[in-house]
Amino acid sequence: MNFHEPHIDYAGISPVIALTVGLCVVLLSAVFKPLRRSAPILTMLTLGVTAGLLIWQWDDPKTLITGALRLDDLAISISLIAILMAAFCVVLSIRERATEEAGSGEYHALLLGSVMGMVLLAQATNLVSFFVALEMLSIPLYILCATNLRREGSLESGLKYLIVGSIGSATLLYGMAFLYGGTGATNFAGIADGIVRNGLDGDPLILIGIAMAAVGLAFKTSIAPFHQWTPDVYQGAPTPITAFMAVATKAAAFAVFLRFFDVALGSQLDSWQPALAALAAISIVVGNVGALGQDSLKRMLGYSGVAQAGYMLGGVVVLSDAGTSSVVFYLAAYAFMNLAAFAVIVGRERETIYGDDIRAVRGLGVERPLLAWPLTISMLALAGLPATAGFIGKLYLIEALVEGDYTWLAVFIAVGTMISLAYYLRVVAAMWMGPEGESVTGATPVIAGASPEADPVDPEAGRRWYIVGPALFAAAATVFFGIVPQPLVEFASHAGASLFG
Amino acid sequence: MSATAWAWLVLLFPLLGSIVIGLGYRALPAKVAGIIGTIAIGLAFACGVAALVSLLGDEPEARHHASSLWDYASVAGLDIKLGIFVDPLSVFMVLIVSGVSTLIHLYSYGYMQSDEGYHRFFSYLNFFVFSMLLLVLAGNFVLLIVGWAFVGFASYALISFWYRRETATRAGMKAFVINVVGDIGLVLAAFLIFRELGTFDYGAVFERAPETFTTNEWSITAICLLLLVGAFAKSAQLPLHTWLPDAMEGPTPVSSLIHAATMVTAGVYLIARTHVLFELAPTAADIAAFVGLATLLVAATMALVMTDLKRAIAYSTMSQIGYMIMGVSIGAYSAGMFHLMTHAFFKALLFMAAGSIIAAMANDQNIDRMSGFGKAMRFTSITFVCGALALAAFPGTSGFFSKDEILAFAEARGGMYLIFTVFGYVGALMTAVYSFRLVFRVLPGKPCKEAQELIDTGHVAHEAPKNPATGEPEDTDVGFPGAEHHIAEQSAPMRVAMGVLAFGALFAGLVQVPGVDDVVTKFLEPVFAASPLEQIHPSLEQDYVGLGIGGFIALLGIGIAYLLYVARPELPGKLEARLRPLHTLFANKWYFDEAIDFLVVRPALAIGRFANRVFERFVVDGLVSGTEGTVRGAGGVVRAVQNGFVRSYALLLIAGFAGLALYFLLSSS
Amino acid sequence: MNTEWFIVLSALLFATGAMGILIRRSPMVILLCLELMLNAGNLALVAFSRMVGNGQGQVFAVIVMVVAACEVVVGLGLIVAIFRRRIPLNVDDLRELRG
Amino acid sequence: MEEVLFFVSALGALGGALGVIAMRNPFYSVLALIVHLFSLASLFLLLTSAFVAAAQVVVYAGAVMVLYVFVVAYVGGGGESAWEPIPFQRLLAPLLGIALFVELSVAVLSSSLLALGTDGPDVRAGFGDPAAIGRLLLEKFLLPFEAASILLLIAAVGAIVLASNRRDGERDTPDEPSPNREEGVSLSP
Amino acid sequence: MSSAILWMPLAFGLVGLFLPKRAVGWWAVLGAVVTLGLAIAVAIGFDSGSSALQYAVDEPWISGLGVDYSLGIDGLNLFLILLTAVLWTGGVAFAAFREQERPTTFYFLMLVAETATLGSFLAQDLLLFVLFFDLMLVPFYFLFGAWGHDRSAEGGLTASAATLKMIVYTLIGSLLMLVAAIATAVLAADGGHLTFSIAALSEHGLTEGSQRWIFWFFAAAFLVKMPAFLLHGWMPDAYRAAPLPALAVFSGVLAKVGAYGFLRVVLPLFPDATVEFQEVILVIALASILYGSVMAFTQTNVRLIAGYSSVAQLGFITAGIFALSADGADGAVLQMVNHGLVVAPLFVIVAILAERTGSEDIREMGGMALRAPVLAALFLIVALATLAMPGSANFVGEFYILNGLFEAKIVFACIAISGVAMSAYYALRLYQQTMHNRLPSVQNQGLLSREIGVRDGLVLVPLVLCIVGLALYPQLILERTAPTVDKQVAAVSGGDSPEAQLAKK
Repeated sequence: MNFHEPHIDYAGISPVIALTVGLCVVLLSAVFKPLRRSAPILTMLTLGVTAGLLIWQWDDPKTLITGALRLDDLAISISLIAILMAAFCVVLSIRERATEEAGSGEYHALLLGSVMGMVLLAQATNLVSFFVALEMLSIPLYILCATNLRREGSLESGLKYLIVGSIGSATLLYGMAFLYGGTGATNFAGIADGIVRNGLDGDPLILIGIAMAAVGLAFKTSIAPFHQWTPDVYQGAPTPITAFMAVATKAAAFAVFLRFFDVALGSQLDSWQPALAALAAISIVVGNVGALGQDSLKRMLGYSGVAQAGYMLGGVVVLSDAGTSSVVFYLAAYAFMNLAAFAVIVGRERETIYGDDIRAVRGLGVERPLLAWPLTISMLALAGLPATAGFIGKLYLIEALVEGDYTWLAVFIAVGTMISLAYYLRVVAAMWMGPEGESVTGATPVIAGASPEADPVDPEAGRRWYIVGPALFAAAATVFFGIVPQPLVEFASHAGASLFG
Repeated sequence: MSATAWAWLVLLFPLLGSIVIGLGYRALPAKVAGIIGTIAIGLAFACGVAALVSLLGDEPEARHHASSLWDYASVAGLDIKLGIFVDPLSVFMVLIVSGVSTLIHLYSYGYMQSDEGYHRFFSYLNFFVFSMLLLVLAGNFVLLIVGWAFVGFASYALISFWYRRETATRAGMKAFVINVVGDIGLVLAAFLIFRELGTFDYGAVFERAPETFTTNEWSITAICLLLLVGAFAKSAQLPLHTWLPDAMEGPTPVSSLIHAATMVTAGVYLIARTHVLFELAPTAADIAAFVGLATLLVAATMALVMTDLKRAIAYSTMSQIGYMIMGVSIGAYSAGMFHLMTHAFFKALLFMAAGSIIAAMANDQNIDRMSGFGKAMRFTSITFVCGALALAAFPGTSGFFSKDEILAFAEARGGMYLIFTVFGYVGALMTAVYSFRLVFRVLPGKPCKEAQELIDTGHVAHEAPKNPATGEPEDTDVGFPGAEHHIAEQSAPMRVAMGVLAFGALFAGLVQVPGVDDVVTKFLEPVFAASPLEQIHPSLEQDYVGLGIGGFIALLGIGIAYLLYVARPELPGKLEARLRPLHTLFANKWYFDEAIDFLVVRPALAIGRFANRVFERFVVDGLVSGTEGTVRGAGGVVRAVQNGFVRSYALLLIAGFAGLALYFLLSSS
Repeated sequence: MNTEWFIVLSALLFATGAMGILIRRSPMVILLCLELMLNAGNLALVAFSRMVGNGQGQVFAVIVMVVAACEVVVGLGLIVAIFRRRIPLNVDDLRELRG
Repeated sequence: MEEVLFFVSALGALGGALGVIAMRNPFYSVLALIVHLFSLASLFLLLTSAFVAAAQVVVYAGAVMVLYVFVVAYVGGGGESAWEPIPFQRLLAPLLGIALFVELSVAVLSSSLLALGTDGPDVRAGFGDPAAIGRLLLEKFLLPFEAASILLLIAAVGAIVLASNRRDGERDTPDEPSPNREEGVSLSP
Repeated sequence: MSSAILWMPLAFGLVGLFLPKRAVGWWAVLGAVVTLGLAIAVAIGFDSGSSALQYAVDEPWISGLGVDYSLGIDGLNLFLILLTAVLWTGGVAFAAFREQERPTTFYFLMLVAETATLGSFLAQDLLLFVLFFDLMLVPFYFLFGAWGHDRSAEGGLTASAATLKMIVYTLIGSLLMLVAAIATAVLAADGGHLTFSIAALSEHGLTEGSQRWIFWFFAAAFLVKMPAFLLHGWMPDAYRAAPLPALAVFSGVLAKVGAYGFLRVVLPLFPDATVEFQEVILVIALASILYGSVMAFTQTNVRLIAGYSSVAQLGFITAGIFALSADGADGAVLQMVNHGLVVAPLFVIVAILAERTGSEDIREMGGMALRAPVLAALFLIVALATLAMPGSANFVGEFYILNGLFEAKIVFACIAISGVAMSAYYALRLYQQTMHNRLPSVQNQGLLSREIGVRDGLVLVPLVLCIVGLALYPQLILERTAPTVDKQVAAVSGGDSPEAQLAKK
């Protein structure tokens, strides 16, 4: 048997290697008692190194390991977003109940695993690595969602996510099987030629394959009607994890969405474009109306996430340089906006007995201005009001849509945004305009405060650096990129160019 | 100094006076304010005279000057300058206005003494004079409108001068709104003029009008009718007259100045000023004349039955203005202006005298309660009689000549215009009757309580004044004459004012006696020289026949009045009983108020209520809540589907996939 | 033997698995149904791999097996955890999160 | 011959699948799945992919199913109540199942891809044998292969996190046995 | 210079965040005054007669998206900027004379609002305009919501509910406008270099078809902001909730941005659509005039009287713009300034009255002139200006508007003018009910009738002086605005200048 070992560009896969090493180290740290405390630091270190290596690879696209991966600016930018979220997740996880439940080492190891899945997914150019990466992204999340073992909600969210998620990936797999069958290739480029070679343009086999792949990805990006896990899982999971997956999962999934549908299925544009546009419209509507009147902030953000995914899908639909860039930009902006919000929620969860209920932020403007401002800014940004990154993001998307002759979808975005004001501003009102009378740490609320599920209250949580710091940073970034968006636009346009340039 | 320079000064002094008094309402002592006010107007009159002189200085046909200070608002082709137009007509008006005003200021100086709102009063009064002068001197239609509105406002402010009287404030509002209607008429007229002639400037307009318009073409007719709307509203002609009687709520000097002598005659001036246009639209002119005639008669009938002294005089004012409108509309310009002048004198006088009496009656204006003031207030009653004589056109008085000149002109013009002569005389008869009705009811006979007191003590101490309309007590601190009220008769300034006017009322007519002299006509000649109607001149015979008839009618009327109210006092009651329906009609002012209330006010309020109660709530808010409801409903559906069963999530997911797959299958080739 | 036969069979299995998830309430059985769906995918992969005559599909299938195993492990772990919390093992009872 | 084998194992696979979803008791479902897996393995053999078949038997029937049996034995296989709380679920589930099947088969049968109608090209010997798969794994699919291994590691960690009882040990053995416990005991061989 | 004006308030606001509570109010006043000073300097240095942009700034901002940071001043916005500066000075000062809760935030928001408003006037880049247009709302959302009055007791809405209604309602328009703006730029560029510069966009026009829908998207935004008839649903609640200093500037300036937008954006960019839909907009404007007036004289709440009266006024302004004749538009611009100058003091007076009576219902007021002659006099002037008394600049504005309308669409003019009569009624009614007549009740007479203090005088008198000054010399504004305005209109009316229009006569 003659065996040609594949050429491996170690520089190219260095980020993945770094993650792997880090993962193992963190895992070991869990075993040796003295190292227990160090897991977060090690994780941050790993993430930092990975980020550094990724930035080192910036603007130097290359295909790795016999076409399994492609490391280009799109992949890098998405990976960076994921890593950013992970880093903040680590910070927010300090003193988090879930970390203690799961054990700091394991917890962070799983987090790193998920990040690794995202990094790979963002680079995947081959069905197999695509599938594996997707699973490597999801499985740790299934676990992490459930890590707050005392809370029934946490377990529930884990199981729900696992079941529905597995259906999603099974569907995706089946779709991949069809595409492979149709084209006899597993790497994206090969699929593209195969379609042409076998004259399968618009062939049912391929189209069903596309449909199934679309379902799988739509599920991960929580596009309606495949979104239903989102609110439940967001609400049930430990808040830092929610913060992490809210953005990172979307980011990675959108990356592969763009790459797969552009490189592999670009030729079938006419058949899938309208379908995806319709999906986008549906999830804009569903997400926005669903979020109305939600009392749980995390749940509300879950629904709003559905809507936001709808907006971003618009950028995928038009399948253009501008579209891709706008998606990346929006993801980056979305990262900051969400981060600010979740940081505040974490803080309030720990210092009040209301959990993530909207009552927890009532009168925040007076009580904790340093938390109130970030949450306010993030809400306004999510609502797409000017002078925030959210506005520029919408602007970018809408511009891409109009250029791609999808103005009606742009109008949908506008209408959706209007509806969204109702629930975003409800939070703002609760913070600033709420009746001053009732104090937040008042009588025990209706929700099971005294039950064993209740996490201990830390009345100072709202002042801790690891809460206020991230919140302020994210809010500042949101405003900064709202006023000086140029750098972020550059960043995003690189990503776009890497796919189309 | 040129005539225009003087004219600017004429405008300046009253304005200054008003501002100074207004700002110094705390600093200046009351008397000083009064003096300043009076002097300011006096100076205005002096400047007016100066302007007259300098105007007489130049050639008759060169006797019109325009002058402007600065561009008021002239872009995009509109040429609106802050400009005045001086010609005999405006100077004539200036003299009447400032002259009479001076006297009335003098009168007020005494009359308002015990009034708290002294400063306010004089400030307003000066402002009024300024506005009126602005009105007559304005050099273009826009400025005319400005002056027009200013006098309207001044009249509003002075009518509701005692602003805690609900009746007064309501009357003021009425006057103002009706006047605004008039303003709108003028504004539209101005638009139309600009649209046709491309300018607002008098000079340009009167130049271009003849070559632009053919006689009676719709646009010029429309212009004139719109101008008439303004004129009628201001001059209380039918049907826009209802505000004038109510305006009597204001202090008597106001009634005498604004609502008798000057402002209400603005309509007459307007028609005279724009006679060029009216001659191009004879139809409009005739309409104006007929309205004038109608007003003349209707008002006279009402004056016959009014028991409220001031209101009766107010109606007679309406009726006299009817004469003037009629006159200027049929082309008797100088005659109309002449009557305007004489009327200013005797009507102002009448009001002053009435004012004194009313003051003595503690603001009770009901003539049924008055009697015997002849003995009580000699001077007043003499002047009152003078005024009445002039009003009744007693031979030799000013009214005698001025009124008959109009009627004679109508006769001379002949044709259908004879109607005006005939009915004019009918009106004259009624005029004589009602004017002396007042005289005979108030002056002779056994003194009433107040009069008696007056004879005994020389002054009366009234109980706290009450609003005759509603009977509620006036609160004297807003400036209502207090309880301890010295009778006006004794203050010198008032006597002077009344004396001068009485003289004017009796002898002003002598300035143009047919065949003897015609000062006014001569003076106004240049203004109307161009007009073809100017050629019409009643022959001397016509004049004298007219005068004869007029004199006879006047005497007849006075006789009738004597018969009714002195010789056989029971007769009026009988007549009243005999002519009940007619009397009720007259006494209720021909139900004009009711009609307007029914046609305009109620519908407006009804619409308002509908808009408020129904439209706003159901349509406007419905728009909002409807959308909101739909969205929230959709939210409810979404949340219902989110039922927490993981299996139903799976179901939806697979269903979604099935749907998507179906779409793709159908779209596959 | 025609490839179509295999694919249709796999489709049938796939549908069966899906249906099972929809009607069964025990998390264990649901996991089994997931296995069915994945296996259906595997069958399709292998069949196609035979059809197009390259081994990639088979490799894919092998890796899918690994993935499936992982899912099963995690799923069972969750089930145990839930059992520990003394929550009845019935997915219909896990609906604290809804709305 | 081939046909017979196909139909037999197809029936086995299908029967197993139906068994999984039909059996009231999880324990039997597991057994049904094992049947299903074996028949799949034979189908794989028909498709000349020995390695996959072998992996199927070893990994699944060997490892995974054993795990299943343990867990079922631990938690006990509670039967399900026949009552369906979700409206229409009973109705829609089969319909959707059928819809899926129809759609997928239509896609395949109506495809213009000629190869579908064939058994595929006759391949040289050693197609799908461990060596071939191995080479592919180490050359073309090196990365997924490695990734899969890490994935396994992660899954293991996850299982520990979720199932381990090093914290709150008292929760390990519930003070009063949970209802479906005896059943589990009775079932465990 | 433009930039200086634009950012000055914000700068002061930011510094103010770090000042002690007592000082911050006066600091804010200082900021407003400095801005006013700059604005006046600009106005003095302004070269009247030229229709070109002056003090222009043009820097690329988001080159990737073709958005520039470009500001500029011309006849169209010069006086609106001045107005903004004046009113904010007044409003902030008025607030500074009173106790505010959470003053730091309050004044910060006030100044942010000023910057945003100035921005929307200064912006010469379509997207920048949209951005500021939306941004304006944010500070007012907080001001109204957090410092507003809860009317739920009186069967109204809570402050936050009212403001939510307002912001959602108004953003409906502006978000659609965002789409429309982008569409405009993209379609105009059509593949070429993408730019949002208004000047550049007006060069190459859009096709009739796209103009149609884009026009309506913009119109929606502007009409809601004004607000126009049927789109004013947010107004009553918001006006009742708002704190008066904020409301004064809000209704004084923000409403104008809508009208301004028509002149700045819609006319030059979508001329065909403008002509096509002229009647439709005119009908809406007319409806606003009549409906606003009718409502105004049936209301008894002073805020709402003022609110509906400005609906009517904005109706006039819109009508003037869509007369599509030079004089109409000139009048409209003049009227924008006038109305701002009138309505702001009106609300200040409302505040003063409310302080004396403890109520905002005219049925519970009256007779105040007795002890407060100065207040009465000032109020009288404001009231007369409100009803566009001839001799006031408001009259000149309406005169121009109606004259333009009269030439363009005579029927509309004749209907519109009836609004004038109604305005006379409601303005005077407001004045009389509060200042004249009897005192409604005995017990609170002393409270009722009190002269305004020197401090309020300091706020009110200058504003009234502005009114009087303009009344004497409206040309001041007209001659500076006319060149630009006529240019904007000429873009639609087929480029015949006013002279040419005049020549037709």
